[in-house]
Amino acid sequence: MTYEWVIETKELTKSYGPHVALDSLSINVPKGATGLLGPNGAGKSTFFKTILGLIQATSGEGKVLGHDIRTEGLDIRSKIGYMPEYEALDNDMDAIHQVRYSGELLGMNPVVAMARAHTAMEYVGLGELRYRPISSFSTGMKQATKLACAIIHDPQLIIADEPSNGLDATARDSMLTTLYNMVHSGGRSVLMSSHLMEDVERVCDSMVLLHKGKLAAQGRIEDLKAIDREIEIHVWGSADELEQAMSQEGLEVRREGRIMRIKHDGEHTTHRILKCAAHTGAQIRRMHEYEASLEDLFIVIMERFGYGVKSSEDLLASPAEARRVDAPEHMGGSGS
Amino acid sequence: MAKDRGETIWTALDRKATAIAEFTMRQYRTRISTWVVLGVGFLSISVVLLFYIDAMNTEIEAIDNDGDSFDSDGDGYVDGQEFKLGTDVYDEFSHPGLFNPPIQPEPASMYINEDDYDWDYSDARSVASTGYDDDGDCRESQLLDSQKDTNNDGIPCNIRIVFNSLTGEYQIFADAGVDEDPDEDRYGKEAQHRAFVLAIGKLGFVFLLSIFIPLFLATGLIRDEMTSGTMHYMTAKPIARGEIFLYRMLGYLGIVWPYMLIMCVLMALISGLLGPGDQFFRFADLGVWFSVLIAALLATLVYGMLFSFLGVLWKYGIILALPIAAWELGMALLSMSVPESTFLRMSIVGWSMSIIDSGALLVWPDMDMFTQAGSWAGGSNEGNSFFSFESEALPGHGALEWAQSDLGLGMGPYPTIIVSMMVLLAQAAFFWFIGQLVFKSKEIE
Amino acid sequence: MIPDVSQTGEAVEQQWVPQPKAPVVMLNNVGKTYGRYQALGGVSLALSGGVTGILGLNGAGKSTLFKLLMGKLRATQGEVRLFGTNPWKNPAPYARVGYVPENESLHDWMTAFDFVTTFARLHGLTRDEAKLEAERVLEFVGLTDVMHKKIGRYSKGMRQRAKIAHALVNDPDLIILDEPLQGCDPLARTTIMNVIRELGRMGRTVLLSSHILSEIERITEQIVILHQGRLLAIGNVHAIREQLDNIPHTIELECSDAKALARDVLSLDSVHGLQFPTTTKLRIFTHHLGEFHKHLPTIVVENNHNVMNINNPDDDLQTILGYLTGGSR
Amino acid sequence: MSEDDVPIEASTPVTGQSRMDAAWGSESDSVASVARPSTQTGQVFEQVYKPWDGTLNPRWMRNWAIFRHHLLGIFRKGHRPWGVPTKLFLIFVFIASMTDVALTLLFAILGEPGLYELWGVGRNNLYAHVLGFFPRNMLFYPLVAALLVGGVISEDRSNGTSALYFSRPINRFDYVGMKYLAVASIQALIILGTLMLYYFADILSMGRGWAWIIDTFPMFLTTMFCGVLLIVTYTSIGLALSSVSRGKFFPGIALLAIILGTKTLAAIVEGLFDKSILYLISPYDSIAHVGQALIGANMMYDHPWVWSLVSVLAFNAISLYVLSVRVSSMEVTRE
Repeated sequence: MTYEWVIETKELTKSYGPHVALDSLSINVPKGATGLLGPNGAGKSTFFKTILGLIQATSGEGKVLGHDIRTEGLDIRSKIGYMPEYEALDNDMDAIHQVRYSGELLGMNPVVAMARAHTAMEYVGLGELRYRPISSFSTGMKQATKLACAIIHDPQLIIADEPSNGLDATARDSMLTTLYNMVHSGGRSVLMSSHLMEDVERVCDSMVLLHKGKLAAQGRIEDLKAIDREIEIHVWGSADELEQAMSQEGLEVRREGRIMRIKHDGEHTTHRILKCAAHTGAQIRRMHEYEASLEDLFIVIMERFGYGVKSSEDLLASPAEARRVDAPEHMGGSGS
Repeated sequence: MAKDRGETIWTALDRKATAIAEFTMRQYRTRISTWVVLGVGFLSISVVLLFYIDAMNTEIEAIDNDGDSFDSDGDGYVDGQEFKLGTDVYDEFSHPGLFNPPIQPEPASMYINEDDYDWDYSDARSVASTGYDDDGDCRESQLLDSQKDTNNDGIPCNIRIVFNSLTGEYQIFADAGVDEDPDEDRYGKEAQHRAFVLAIGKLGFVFLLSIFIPLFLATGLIRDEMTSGTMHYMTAKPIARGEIFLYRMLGYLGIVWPYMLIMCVLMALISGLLGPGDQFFRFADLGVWFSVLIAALLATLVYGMLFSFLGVLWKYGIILALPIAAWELGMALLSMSVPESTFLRMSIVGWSMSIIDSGALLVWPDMDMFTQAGSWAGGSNEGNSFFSFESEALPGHGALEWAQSDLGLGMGPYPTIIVSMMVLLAQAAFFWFIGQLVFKSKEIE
Repeated sequence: MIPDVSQTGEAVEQQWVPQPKAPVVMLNNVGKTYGRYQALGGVSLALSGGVTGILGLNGAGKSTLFKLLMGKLRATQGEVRLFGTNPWKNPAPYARVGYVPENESLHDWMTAFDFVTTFARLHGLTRDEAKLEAERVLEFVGLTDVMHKKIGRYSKGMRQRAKIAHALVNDPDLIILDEPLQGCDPLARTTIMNVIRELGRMGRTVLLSSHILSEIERITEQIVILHQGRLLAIGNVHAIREQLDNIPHTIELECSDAKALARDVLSLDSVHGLQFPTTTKLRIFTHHLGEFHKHLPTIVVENNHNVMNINNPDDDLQTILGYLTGGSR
Repeated sequence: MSEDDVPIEASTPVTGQSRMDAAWGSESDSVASVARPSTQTGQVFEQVYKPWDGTLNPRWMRNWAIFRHHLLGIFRKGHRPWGVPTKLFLIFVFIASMTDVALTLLFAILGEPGLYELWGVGRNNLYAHVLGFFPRNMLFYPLVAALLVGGVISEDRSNGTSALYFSRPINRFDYVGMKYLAVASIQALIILGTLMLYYFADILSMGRGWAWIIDTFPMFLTTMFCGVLLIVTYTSIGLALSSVSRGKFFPGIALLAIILGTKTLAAIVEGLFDKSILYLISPYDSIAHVGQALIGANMMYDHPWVWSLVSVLAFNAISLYVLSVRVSSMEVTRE
């Protein structure tokens, strides 16, 4: 079957009573890796379930790998591998059997399923751990097992819901590498959702941004990054003085801890920064042109939708403050 | 805002206590399973109630216990009339129609239930003589005084009752023709009513409701929170774990006790209105219902503590609870048949049931006598009746015998109630104590 | 009151008074084993004030550490002290502690407002006080508009914030956050990070664990690194890096004329190696990072070089963690 | 900073101690101590993508996999992990159900015809093997059913595995249907398996002839049928309960409460008012009544047995209806 888009929806709507989870989404997902982004509750999981044919869309239509989501749910589910968001493993089983069983559920016979389970476990990097019970696994291993379940039949399309959630650096690395390899050496398509924009940037070429069930942005990641240029510096020591000095220099500074961002202002910006640093004796550990990351993009887009990043000054001004009088000396002092 | 909180330990304690108790009650209220369990409990009791209502509205068929409604000689006069008037019962040619003036035959129905049941006094041990010959076949017959006093107690036409302190039973010696044909309907309804109150109190409230409701509601009281991980929030507050256990229990009681109260009041109202008797409402029964209520409240408390403790003890605490429930079922049956068994001291249900038995004994002090009278059934059961018919005990007697049991502690009703309540409270305290000990030493993952 | 049966020695005072000089958190040679598996072994640590990030891979013992502090677990060896009190024996110090557990389960059936109010009352507040406090903290975490909705309908970030709100309700001196940023979208994450920084600035002691290294870096530099239950490093992230000076640090500069810059830089004592990956790139090896960085801006400015980029590939948490843990899982 | 001189007591035995500064802006005096890793191991991890181009089997194979997963879990590792208490109890019940087999064999060997007649295959003994109340239907079979159904539907939601499994080409009704069959099969192994053993042990030990077999075989088949009825009814009720609840234990307890509670209730009514009609609400008694009628054992109830049959059918119909409604609206996500 030939198809232009891996996933294609038209005016896809799903509502639960008065609550609209997906609001006439028209999305085209190309081959390759695509990131699905959105704040919590944007409808990412609902979208996944709808295109898997697990829940019926209220209206609209969609096609996955050329199959209609309303009528050909079984065909779609035979051809895709879905990696759920939450824990989705039976903790009392051994990893290899869990993977094998999920292969058998696809219609593999037990022998083939076992062989493929070994391959898949090997591929996700759990080769020597495969006979261990899942309950002894760390989060990273569990995620990898879920991925192994999803890829046991070498599907055309892998749908991964938050694959890197809760993983530490190493595990995240190997998870993302695996997904990346699926796309680049396996030639498969990946649709992944994530909160960590860095992850999406690492694996995906294009992205879809959802917000409250509506499509907020869609396209190639490169194209979507068009935000003011800034220079980011990591400062150590005398940060306050440096900030002051730069402001006096006429530079626009945003500060986040020891990381500062200076608005690009002509060719000599870096030079002026360094001059201030030389002046104040601050150490600039890092200085580079700041590429707008998806995270910023995200925040910018979200701000347009009426969200704001909340800052908080009000905790101290509360009646609870009075209770702190009986705090030990070394606790009570300082503060803002 | 200078806090005037923490004035005393008790106010702070009270705040925490109500907070957790309220929290627990809300938690129960939001769960459908709570309502299902309580609803099913209500339905099951109601089903038995329906049968009770039906029984109360059905006339019990009158039986001629002494058989004097027959016309043995076929002369048109039933035996009772012939006997009363002194003609020969077996002689066709001797009947009151030959009297001058001739007496008309009376209908047979007059000689069924003709001798009402009237042992209306409470303590059989102080009064040894009772009974009244309503139909007059003893009083008015032309027998000699010595013939009227077949039980040889010097009083004609009465019933002599002897309490046998060895067997704990009553022996009944009736003069011929006294209370020989009691009113089945009257006795049966009263007996069924009492049996119903006792059975529903003991098996319905104390066994069925008080075991299954805590089994569903209390086992997970602490354990569910521990498995789901929400216990972390509570244990991270400045509150001892023993307190958490106790206050969660309070919340559980806040749901279960009002439920039991409502059920008891409902049953008391309905059975009081429908029950037999001359009054509009059987006010005296409220005493029994009160004892049922006390027993049920204490039983739910103890079982709640026990099951909750089992839940804390082991992840599969409910598996431990099942054998205990089976043991309690055995004890419940044992307590109804052998109330003085020592095994009952090691159960919860045995103590609770003795509260109800004591309550029943206080409200119905004639219980023993009443049971005995039903078994005696106008003498027909012992074969010493005038006509010696092979007959059964009165209707309702079997049910009453089944539902009623003596006090097993060898004490009077009041001491039994007090001792049982103390024991139950002590059991609850004990389970709470080891429960909180175990909870305290549990590591929460 | 409730008998504290497991107590040894003197009775626990009702009016708990923290020991004035004791550090907020103190662990002395604390170990925790589950059968043969050691979750934590011989950790000693004292903290007061400020934000501290507890770093470690999954299973390094971060949550175990927190659970020991919160009296959920009993230490198999060593002493745990919270405000000078053993938390396993006495829950009184929790009056000053806010704890945000790692697990996601919450009381889904109640509203955030009720949730926070209920748990505020466990601190001994009256109903009205608790309501006031709840409104305040919910406002603080930005849940005011949804606080009367069931928690079950919340998204992950909102749930996380509800948890934080419940922990802040007693205005604690010590706040323990176990993976607070996990599963939150960028907006929620930024908000929560602001909250944590704010608390740190107010002089509260904040302990937070995370494995998203770049985020810890944005909140604090004070870190504790745990690995396989052992305390691997503690202190300022840069200071830690500096102590590891047997490996040269690498600094990458991007400038218009690398060779010229190299000549000027060479005069610094701290430089002990140079490399030119491309003509505009200069890679400098040094043992004394601070020393070098102190002088670098002056040299650049004085000699009028045009430096576009300074990169310090070794100086981030990820590298340190990788280095300390030997790159193994 | 004024806090800098806040003393940490001298006696405080702290090795890796440090005074932590506020979040950032930390200046000069950072202290740190570092422990070295004892070993440095590297790991080279190369991923080789291995495509697979097999064909997937159709529906019946998938269903077979589900059935197999649940059934084989009783016997070996690698399939559905039934709890250890469950397995132990199954073994116990299996052995306990064979008391009559053992006694038959024993008396056949001893050659005591009188005792043998007491325990050998006969109408009442066949009935008692499957439908006797104490201990089989009070302590054994309902508990087996309760342990098996507890969590069998709800586990997928509580583990979250439903999200994984339902993303496979599986129809929900097939999935639940196969679970139903598997649970029923395990019970059949115990109840019907021991029944067959009993019957064949009798044939073998006594050297029965064809005439006897022809004589008793219809009775045996009827008993088998009654056993199936029992299993199906318990399983239907149990799975319906399992589908409406989230917990692992609720369905089991509720099943026991239904089976034993209704029986107790009916017994109260019988004791008080001498009416057996309420036994219609007790699943066990209804089945037992039908069994008594079909097998021809002593009738213990006053009402006509057809009513009990209707009651059994109603129990099954209601339970299956609830089950199918719940299955069709089953959430795929974790709760």
